[in-house]
Amino acid sequence: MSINVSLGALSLRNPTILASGILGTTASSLIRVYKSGAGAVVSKSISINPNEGYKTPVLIDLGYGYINSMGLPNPGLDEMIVEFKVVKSKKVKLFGSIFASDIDEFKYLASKLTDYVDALELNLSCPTKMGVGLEIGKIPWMVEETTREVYKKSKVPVIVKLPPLVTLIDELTLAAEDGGASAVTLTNTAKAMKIDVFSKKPILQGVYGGLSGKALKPLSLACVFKAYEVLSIPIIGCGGIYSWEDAVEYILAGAKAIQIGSAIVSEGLGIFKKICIGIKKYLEENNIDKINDLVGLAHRR
Amino acid sequence: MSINVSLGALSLRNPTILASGILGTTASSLIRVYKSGAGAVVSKSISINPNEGYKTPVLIDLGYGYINSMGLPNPGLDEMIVEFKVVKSKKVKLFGSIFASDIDEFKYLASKLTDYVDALELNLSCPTKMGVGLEIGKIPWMVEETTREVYKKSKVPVIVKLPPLVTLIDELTLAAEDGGASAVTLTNTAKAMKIDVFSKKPILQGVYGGLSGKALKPLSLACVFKAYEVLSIPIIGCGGIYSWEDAVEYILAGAKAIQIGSAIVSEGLGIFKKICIGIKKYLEENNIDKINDLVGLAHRR
Amino acid sequence: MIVSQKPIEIVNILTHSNRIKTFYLKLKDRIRVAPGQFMMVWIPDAEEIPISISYFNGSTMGLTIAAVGETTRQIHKLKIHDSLYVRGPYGNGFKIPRGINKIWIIGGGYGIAPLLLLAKKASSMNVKVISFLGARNKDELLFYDQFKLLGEVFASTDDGSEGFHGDVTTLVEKYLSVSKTDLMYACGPEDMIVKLIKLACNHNLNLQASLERLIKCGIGLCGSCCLDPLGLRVCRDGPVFPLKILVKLNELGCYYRSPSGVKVKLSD
Amino acid sequence: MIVSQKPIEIVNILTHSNRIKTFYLKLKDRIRVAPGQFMMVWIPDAEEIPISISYFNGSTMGLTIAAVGETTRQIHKLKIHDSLYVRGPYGNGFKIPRGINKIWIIGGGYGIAPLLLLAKKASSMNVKVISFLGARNKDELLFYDQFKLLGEVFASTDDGSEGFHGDVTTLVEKYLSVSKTDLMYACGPEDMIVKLIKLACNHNLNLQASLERLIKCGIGLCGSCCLDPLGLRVCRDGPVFPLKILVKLNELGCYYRSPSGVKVKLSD
Ligand SMILES: Cc1cc2nc3c(=O)[nH]c(=O)nc-3n(C[C@H](O)[C@H](O)[C@H](O)COP(=O)(O)OP(=O)(O)OC[C@H]3O[C@@H](n4cnc5c(N)ncnc54)[C@H](O)[C@@H]3O)c2cc1C
Ligand SMILES: Cc1cc2nc3c(=O)[nH]c(=O)nc-3n(C[C@H](O)[C@H](O)[C@H](O)COP(=O)(O)OP(=O)(O)OC[C@H]3O[C@@H](n4cnc5c(N)ncnc54)[C@H](O)[C@@H]3O)c2cc1C
Ligand SMILES: Cc1cc2nc3c(=O)[nH]c(=O)nc-3n(C[C@H](O)[C@H](O)[C@H](O)COP(=O)(O)O)c2cc1C
Ligand SMILES: Cc1cc2nc3c(=O)[nH]c(=O)nc-3n(C[C@H](O)[C@H](O)[C@H](O)COP(=O)(O)O)c2cc1C
Ligand code: FES
Ligand code: FES
Repeated sequence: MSINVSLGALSLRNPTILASGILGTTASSLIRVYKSGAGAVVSKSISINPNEGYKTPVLIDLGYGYINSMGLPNPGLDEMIVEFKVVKSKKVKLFGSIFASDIDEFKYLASKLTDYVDALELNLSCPTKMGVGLEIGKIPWMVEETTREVYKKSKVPVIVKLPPLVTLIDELTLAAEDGGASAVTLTNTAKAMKIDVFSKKPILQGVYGGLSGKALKPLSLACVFKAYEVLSIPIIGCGGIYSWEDAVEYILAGAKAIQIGSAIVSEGLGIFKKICIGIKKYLEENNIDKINDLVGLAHRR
Repeated sequence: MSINVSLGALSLRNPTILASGILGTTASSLIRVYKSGAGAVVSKSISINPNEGYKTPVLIDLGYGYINSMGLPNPGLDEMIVEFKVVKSKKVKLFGSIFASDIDEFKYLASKLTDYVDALELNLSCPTKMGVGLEIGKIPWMVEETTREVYKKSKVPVIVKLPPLVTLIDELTLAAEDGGASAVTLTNTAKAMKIDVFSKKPILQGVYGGLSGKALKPLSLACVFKAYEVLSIPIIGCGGIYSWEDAVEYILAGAKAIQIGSAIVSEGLGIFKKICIGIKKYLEENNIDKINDLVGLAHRR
Repeated sequence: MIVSQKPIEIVNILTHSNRIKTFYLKLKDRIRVAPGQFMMVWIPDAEEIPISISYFNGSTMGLTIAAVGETTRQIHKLKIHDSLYVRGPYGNGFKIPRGINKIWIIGGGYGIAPLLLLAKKASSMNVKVISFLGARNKDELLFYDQFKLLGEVFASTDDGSEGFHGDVTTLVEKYLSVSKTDLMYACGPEDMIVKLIKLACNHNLNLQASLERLIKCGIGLCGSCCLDPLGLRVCRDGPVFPLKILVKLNELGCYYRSPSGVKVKLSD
Repeated sequence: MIVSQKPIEIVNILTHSNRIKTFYLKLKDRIRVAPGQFMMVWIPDAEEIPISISYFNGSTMGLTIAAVGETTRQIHKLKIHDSLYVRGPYGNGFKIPRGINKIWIIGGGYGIAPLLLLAKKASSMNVKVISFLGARNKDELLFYDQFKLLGEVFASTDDGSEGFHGDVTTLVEKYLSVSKTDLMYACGPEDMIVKLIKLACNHNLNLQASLERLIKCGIGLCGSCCLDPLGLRVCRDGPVFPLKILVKLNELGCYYRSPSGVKVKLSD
């Protein structure tokens, strides 16, 4: 029973992937997560120049999920390349996530990073920064154009990460496909907020944050299910995956691989291995040979 | 200390309202909820003809919210008018919620119901039925046109209920305002789903359902906050309100009144009174005279 | 409380008749059950339906199900080691007030099933239990022997195959001429309940009765099980109601609501 | 565990010096605290920062805070009955292995504060505690008298106003020529920790030390507190690390990461 999967030209030892922005700024952290069992790791989203992100508080724990407004902190392209070289020297399957405020920046980032990563993930869906995330990711033609320009500059597969806009997700994912994406990651966090009734102010300095974790799962899963009906390229599911059951739900909905973020808090870094074991057992019990045969089964009528 | 509020021409004895579809098909149930303390009650969404809705299971309890696919069951216009007459005979503040598959139907419903209700609420946001909810509510011009036509037929204020599409909510609410809405209700449930890994099928017969309760709150609150920055008409907050703190968060974000649905399960029908008491105490402790002075305070910088 | 639909293994099946079976489930979650509460029961490709709990010992739960339609017939096809999806328990359950010495338990059809847990509880509280069980035939006098272990039992069958040949309410009425009780508990067809309400009023007896209406959500949210004229919910405020409420429920015996909410007349 | 930012009333404030205060909070939630764990502390319009727990009795929590920058200065302006927003406790805390008889506790500056809980716990386990406390001046020898009640205390101050005039590590080094210990526990400035690691290696002693790095999320999610070359998180895998880990942390004493993740050299 093997649980390796291929996403187009990319092949992974297993379908569990560390989601972007989770423990992903330093080489040592990315290597640690890969060693703990992930099939691949995605870096923190990178910009050309260093970015401090928002001031704390940047995280609200709701008990059933998190709202974060990290604001995409990262040390910038040059420093990240230094880290990536270390990561690649350890034969880690690495996706480089990038964000930018215009297409030229995206092109520049792609052309610089393409030599150091196994795939590029375009973050077109960050709900906290103006003009660099959702502002692109909610408009199909912008998704398509951005994807296409990055695709032209990239020697490695391009993955497009989109927001959990269930009602628009078919158009958005088709736009990514048309632009040349090898896969889509569904989804990033949902735009959300919380207000402190005592000070009468939003808690997060950036006002809005991104909802992740358990609360996000029903939305992201619906996105995967809906996108699977129109797409030809593979889908990577992401949002509130805490257990093998959650992972299998995404696979049945149409995902070929899955990303894990928030669950690391409660489940620890052992989650990658635990989910792989659970999926293996499930495949065995259901007499299914490989993950591929499970993908999208929930669409049968 | 009074906590009555006015939504344009409508005045309510308090800002708590029973959300549509919650216990709202029969006169006796609506009267009971009003007597238990709600400032107003919204009926189940009504169509011209009787509608059975989806077969069970129609509800998934996530522990931190619900996914429902009732599918808008209702006994149809004529039967509902019979019930509404009973409700109005008890001097209950009643909003009639309506849904339809085209503008002519909406116009017909509005013209027939306008004599029996204190306001009409247009449900342009049901995530489970094709062609009657989200399909309109995600497109600004359709929201505007539908609102305008209903507005023309209605003698009572028209409230437009929209989906939790945070990224589009400013355009959608402005469209409702331009169409003649007296208020907007933000928000309905979010399109969501769950798959049973054992049978490998979506649990809900309608595949998709609507996410409500705690998990919805961060999204709905962000909608209210964002819409408040562009709107002139009042906002009614809705989504995951379980306590007076939740209610105050919505008011600080910009809501003048709030609707309660899912919380009835865990908090019981006493929730309307409990929230009113909490808001009163909060106003006192903060030396604020009336709810109006609290509306939108979280926008101060 | 099991909040969400999840499959639970069937460890035993008791076949009472060709129409009624009891399914025993082994629960992993620790839950508490009051007599009269119900579970929402589902299997994929069928509907989710309310079924009262007829047995519970802390880890094994019994659900006694009459095959009356599509879903219940599907469930009847299940074998040991298959699974039922359940969530619950929901509803309020029967109450045994302090100071009660003697109760009558009146069950009709599969309505007998949930009363067994009640009889056991009353018995354990040293309350004297007299049971009146009515069914189509001897086989459907559910848990007949178990009721006998807990006190005196009077049976009635439609076909006369056991006990009184006729209606269980007639049996109760007859017995009323020789004895009295502190409190009657009833579960069964609506016309039986309606007759018992009248009987209780006429003889100045107290009564708790379990009612049925269309249950969709099971948790008091959707309103499909509301009763006129008080707007009470069978799934949440019930299924068990005391006499002082029962007498006010003017829709009882007259009509119920269809899945759309349209009133449907009860022909009788 | 208090999961989300929420205001907790300050019931007492202890002013140690013009730079350091201890704030006592009355908690309503029941939580458990291990010595060495920290809270994320916030007040509106300022930042949320990690602060170790210096006192805990089940319902009252003490947080000892040095005013070193914008947020800590804001917090210092608070009065009794004002509130601090806290979430936590987070991190792993110090471990007292079985069979340990004698420990040395070495604190520098506000790093003394979290060690008081540790000294109390060790003492209650009949472990002999010897404390080495270093501070700028006598006033900042935090909880000096309380440490004395728990065992022998050696003090050092930068200005010589109490005890040894100089560095606390020098004090420890001197004492090492006359005595030994099973285990050293340390909290304080990074250069102090680095010196103690060397000392521990040279004298074949064991050591647990609490480290500081930029904490943003506090729960092991964002990666801003990761240490090279193992990718360990101060907020989750730490803040306390054992010697066998400490010796591998080649960034210690050399650099830390800025809010963007850029390496910043530690000049020393
Ligand atoms: C609180 C409560 C407890 C119950 N306990 C038991 C029990 O212990 N054992 C048992 O055999 N039956 C019990 N029932 C009845 C049982 O739920 C119905 O027999 C079952 O739903 C019929 O499903 P079906 O698809 O097989 O039949 P259908 O073909 O759907 O219908 C057969 C009959 O059942 C009624 N019914 C259908 N669906 C529902 C529903 N969701 N809620 C209520 N009535 C419905 C219909 O109106 C019809 O009269 C209980 C009902 C309620 C409300
Ligand atoms: C696990 C841990 C426990 C701590 N316990 C205590 C304690 O018990 N008492 C105490 O007084 N201080 C403690 N600190 C240090 C305290 O968090 C910083 O002094 C505080 O964050 C400074 O905030 P500021 O805005 O006042 O200063 P700033 O002006 O922001 O900075 C002053 C200094 O603090 C550092 N700093 C700023 N923000 C953080 C942050 N989020 N995490 C780590 N360092 C930061 C800066 O790099 C700078 O060197 C602890 C730190 C950590 C990591
Ligand atoms: C603290 C934090 C930081 C994140 N940073 C990024 C980021 O830099 N780039 C990105 O594409 N997504 C980022 N995300 C989104 C995650 O990659 C993921 O899409 C989302 O959290 C949903 O998955 P989860 O529910 O498993 O956490 C971040 C999420 C969190 C919680
Ligand atoms: C069981 C159920 C039925 C609902 N039916 C309707 C409906 O008929 N019309 C409508 O506009 N909204 C309907 N809703 C949405 C609610 O009115 C409300 O907008 C939503 O549940 C969010 O609020 P809550 O989190 O307080 O439940 C329904 C929600 C639930 C849970
Ligand atoms: S079944 Fe939904 S309220 Fe009773
Ligand atoms: S502060 Fe976020 S991982 Fe440690």
